[in-house]
Amino acid sequence: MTEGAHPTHKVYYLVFLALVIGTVLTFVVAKIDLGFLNPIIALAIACTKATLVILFFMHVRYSSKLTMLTVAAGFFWLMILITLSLSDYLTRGVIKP
Amino acid sequence: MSNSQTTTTDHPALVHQFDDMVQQKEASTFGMWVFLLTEIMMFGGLFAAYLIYRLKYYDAFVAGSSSIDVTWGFINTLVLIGSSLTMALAVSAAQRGVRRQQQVFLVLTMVLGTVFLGVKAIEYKQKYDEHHIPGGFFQTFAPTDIAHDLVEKEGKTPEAASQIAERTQIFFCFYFAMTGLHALHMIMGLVLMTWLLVRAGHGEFGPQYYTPVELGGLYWHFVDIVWIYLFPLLYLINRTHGK
Amino acid sequence: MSSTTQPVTHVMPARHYLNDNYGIRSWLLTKDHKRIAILYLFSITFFFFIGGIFASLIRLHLLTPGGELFQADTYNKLFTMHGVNMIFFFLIPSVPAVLGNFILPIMLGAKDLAFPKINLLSWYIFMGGATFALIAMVSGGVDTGWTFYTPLSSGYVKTNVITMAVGILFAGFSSIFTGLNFIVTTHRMRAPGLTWGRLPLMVWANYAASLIMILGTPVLAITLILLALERGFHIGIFDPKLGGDPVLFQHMFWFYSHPAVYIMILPGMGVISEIVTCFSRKRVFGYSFIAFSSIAIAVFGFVVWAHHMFVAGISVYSAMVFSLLSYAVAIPSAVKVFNWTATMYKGSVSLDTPMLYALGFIGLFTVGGLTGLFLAALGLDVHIHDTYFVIAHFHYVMVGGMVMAYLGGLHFWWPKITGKLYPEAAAKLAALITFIGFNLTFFPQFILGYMGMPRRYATYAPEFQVLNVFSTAGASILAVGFILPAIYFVWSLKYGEVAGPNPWGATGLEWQTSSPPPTHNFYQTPVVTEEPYYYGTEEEVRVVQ
Amino acid sequence: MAGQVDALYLFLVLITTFFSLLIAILILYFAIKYKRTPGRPAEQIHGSTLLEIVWTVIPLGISMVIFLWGAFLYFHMQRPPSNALEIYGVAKQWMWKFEYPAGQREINSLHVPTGQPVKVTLISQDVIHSFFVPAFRVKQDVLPNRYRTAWFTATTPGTYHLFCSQYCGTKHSGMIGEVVVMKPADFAAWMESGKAEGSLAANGEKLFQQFGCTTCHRPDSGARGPNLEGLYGRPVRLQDNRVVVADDNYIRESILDPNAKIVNGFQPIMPTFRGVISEEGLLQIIAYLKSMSEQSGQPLNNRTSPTELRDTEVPNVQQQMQQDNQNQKPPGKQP
Repeated sequence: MTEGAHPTHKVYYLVFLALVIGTVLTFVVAKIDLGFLNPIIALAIACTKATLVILFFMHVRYSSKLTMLTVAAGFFWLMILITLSLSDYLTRGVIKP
Repeated sequence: MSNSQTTTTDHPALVHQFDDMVQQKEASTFGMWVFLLTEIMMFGGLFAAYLIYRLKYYDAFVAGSSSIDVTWGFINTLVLIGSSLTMALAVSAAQRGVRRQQQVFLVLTMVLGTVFLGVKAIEYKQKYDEHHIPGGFFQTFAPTDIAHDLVEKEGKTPEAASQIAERTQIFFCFYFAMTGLHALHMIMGLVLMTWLLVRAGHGEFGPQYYTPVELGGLYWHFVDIVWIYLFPLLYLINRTHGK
Repeated sequence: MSSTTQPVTHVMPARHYLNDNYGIRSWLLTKDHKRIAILYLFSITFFFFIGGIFASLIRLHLLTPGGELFQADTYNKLFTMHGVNMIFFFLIPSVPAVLGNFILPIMLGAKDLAFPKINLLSWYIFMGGATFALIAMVSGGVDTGWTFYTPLSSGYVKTNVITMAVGILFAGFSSIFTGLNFIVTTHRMRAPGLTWGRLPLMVWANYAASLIMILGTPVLAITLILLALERGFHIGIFDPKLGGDPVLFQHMFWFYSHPAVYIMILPGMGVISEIVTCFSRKRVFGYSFIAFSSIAIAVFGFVVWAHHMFVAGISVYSAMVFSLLSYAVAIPSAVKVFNWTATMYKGSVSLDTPMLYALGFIGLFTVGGLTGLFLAALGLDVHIHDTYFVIAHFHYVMVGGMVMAYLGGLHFWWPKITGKLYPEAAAKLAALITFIGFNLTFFPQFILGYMGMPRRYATYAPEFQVLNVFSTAGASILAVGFILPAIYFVWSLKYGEVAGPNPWGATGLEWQTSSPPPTHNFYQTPVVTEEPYYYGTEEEVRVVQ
Repeated sequence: MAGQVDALYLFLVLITTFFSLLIAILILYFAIKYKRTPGRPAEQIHGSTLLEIVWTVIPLGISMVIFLWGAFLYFHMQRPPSNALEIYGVAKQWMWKFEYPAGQREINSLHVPTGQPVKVTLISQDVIHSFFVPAFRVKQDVLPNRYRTAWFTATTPGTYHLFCSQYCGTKHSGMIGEVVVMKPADFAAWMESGKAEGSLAANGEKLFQQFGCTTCHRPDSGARGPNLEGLYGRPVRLQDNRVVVADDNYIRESILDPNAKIVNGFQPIMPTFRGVISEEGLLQIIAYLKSMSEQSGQPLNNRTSPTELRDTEVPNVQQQMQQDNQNQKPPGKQP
């Protein structure tokens, strides 16, 4: 299939608005002490923003499965790198030598 | 699809190895995505290392992060989001073949990108003045102000403050490595934009052929996404107290 | 050779990619994947022999326990440069950038790779990296070991680590671009009728290797950049004195460098699949299992890296996870070996030179792969880690496996690349010499390793000498085996018999075009209607008579 | 240990031999049996799912056996027995220094008795090294920022190789030494003859005084730092309610990076001693803290032999306790 379909300008402006709101929200939430939730919320907002950009600005919403697979592969491999590295760091010293 | 109304085998931009414009566009777009995949992994290596040290030296990361002026980062985030919007509109204009709009939106994107880099330069200058550049090459890393703030504003003991401040060196390593690599991508993006602007001026892009603008857009949005993550990771680790 | 016994005299085609135009510009500015492959061939052959000279000097030095030939630091530079040379400038580009570059678009029925300019650019980037590496080598060398472990590399040695790191960084980007090109070409430029299930296994293998190139290499790039920053500016990221963790470097380094061994071996496996089917005159046994095992190796290859770090101070749990996952990558390799063997069953086997290399590959790769199980077994790895056992293991996989496959592939496609046949008797002799020399060189090293001889030792305990002498003797035989092909390949360019389009009677699109192929590979786009390796009845009539 | 590792090795050698020969023989057999002959075409076979399953499952089964076996050994190797004789090793470019609790020091040689587990606690002063004694099948990378331990039990008297197996720079191949294994009686005699000017703990105590540690780390209730008596090897509750065990690495970190783990109920007021105390000094202080734990009736180390070790330690510890008492001063300002 062709990766030609693009969203309308209205969608672009809406996405832009959502991104601005997300940025402000991140900023505001960071000032409120929510304990361990702070970084989680910040990252959740960042992920949402990134998803919006990927889906609409980068047209993945209108693209082939192959493109979606490529994007998914990127995040999958990133997770491999992070989780398996952390599997060492987080379990160090758990078994006492 | 929009570009299948006319025959696509005799367009001047068709290169020999492809059968038609559709195949050419699909291959180029997919190629760009594969390239962005490598970019994810390149930044990913930094993100993984960042995460490991952040868990290890959380206090220092908070202190280092809090010493950065968040206003600049906030402004820059908005600037970059704005540039993403203008880029998306430029792609749309190219797709419709409206030359004037292409040029306007590309120039707007470049202006916003330059503003971003300008703000970045101001921030780097601040870091230089504050002796927050890690390593001993430009100047000696001396986070005395961070230690001072920790004592004054956070009520830390002088000993704890100096030890935390000393460790902010690792945080600033990541600050400069990540924002530096990102800024490098921005500069490459601006070069790309200039090239697109010239070609747009020649009226090369239209409904049947706008792949370069589309690819430039993909690249630019990717750089934007990296910043969307960098902003909370570097500027907002824990802002619940302090300045 | 069955086909050459036929009373058919071939003539070279009037126009092909080699005589399409002449002059240095037509080569240095070419966008033809075949010519770029030739450029790569010259470059990596140069590096292979440079690396080979280093290897010979290493073996000569180790003839005596006292190591009288070189000073310790010279020896350290030799093994470092041997490693860097062979891995980054020979093994990684070998099959993909030379054979893959040449044959992959033709196998797909495409006129060229998807991005010919990027293909050419990748060669220039490679040469840029090679220049940096050569500068580092001639201006004093590098003595960190090819693994560049911190903090030794970042703060202690006084050699040109940064220059070498930049060289490797460049070589890395060159392989990223090659991988990108292969992936896009495979997805988007297949000939009509060439479905995924009809792709030659060489394509599958190169596709899998390309996945690793694009996903792993960027992490190496960022690691080397951080290493260079650490060394240049002392930023503290890997420096324990400033709170950094030197083991993190190992994690990041092996995240690429372990999958990188699959970049090296997977394309070789693809070559073997082509050769074994062709010289058995048989469709491959278990096509989909071989194809998917390539992808499985590429994916699992990414989750096993810390098996290089079992004694490096990683956590016990993490070591167990990585050990378990390491076995996951062993299974697809085993599946491949069994399938190749089964392919020969009830075949019509002809032991031409490429087949000799392929059989050598299967045998040596089996030994190399199985000894990998030793190293993945936690308790055992503690003893043999960083000993000559490791050296023997990876040379069995890399030289016994990959170099054999590369040479096999080079012999197999030499008629296609040049249009000429090499002298069969000399080639068989070279294959035999290589096999014998290889085993004599590296088998003793397994024993040395278990006896406890550590790697990277300029001098060693006297009781290790006998086996080292064997190894050095073997190396001299091996050198002959590698020099011979260089001689008769050059000879064949002028005096070799004209090969004709399909000297082996093989299937596959590359054998349907002339040898050498025309610049755009095919005069008309081929249409594929059969599964790969269709050595069916008509074929037998035509070839076997 | 060596025997168990060898058993796994042998098992793997058998597996390797079996499969290598299987493949080699099949290849040769097929090459000869199905040699290309005119008139006999190849028989086209697609494959066999059953066979594929067989040669996936069998290697998987075998490799799981190897994994479990290897993991079992590794787990065992990572846990030194509690009655081990403790020796400290400092690696640097390009030599090994070993120190015994009683104060004996050696360079590039390590004397150990037969029949008793020996635990070597290792640290590097510069780059990563690796402690490798092939005869005992033991290897451990020596890191510059964390203690790592290796342990083994020697059985036969003799002299064995000690290698550095992690490439560490120019004279890597010169960073070798010997492990001298002696009968327990000979070892005891050797220990007696090689006694240095003071035990590790005694030297550690001197440092403890010299750096003024006693100013804060005192047993009385008003102390600004946690009482270190009986601390070693015990769980410690931290400010954030985590509980960690006060082992070698904890103590090392608390000296070099005191702010990293604050003990519950105390203020982070300790300055860092990074770059002030040498690696050997740190080991001595750790030995001193350990001796205080043993003294205070919480033996973590049920050491049985050789008894000489205890004899040399006990007077020092008593002496140090007396000094401790003398040094009692009014508590400092409470933060």
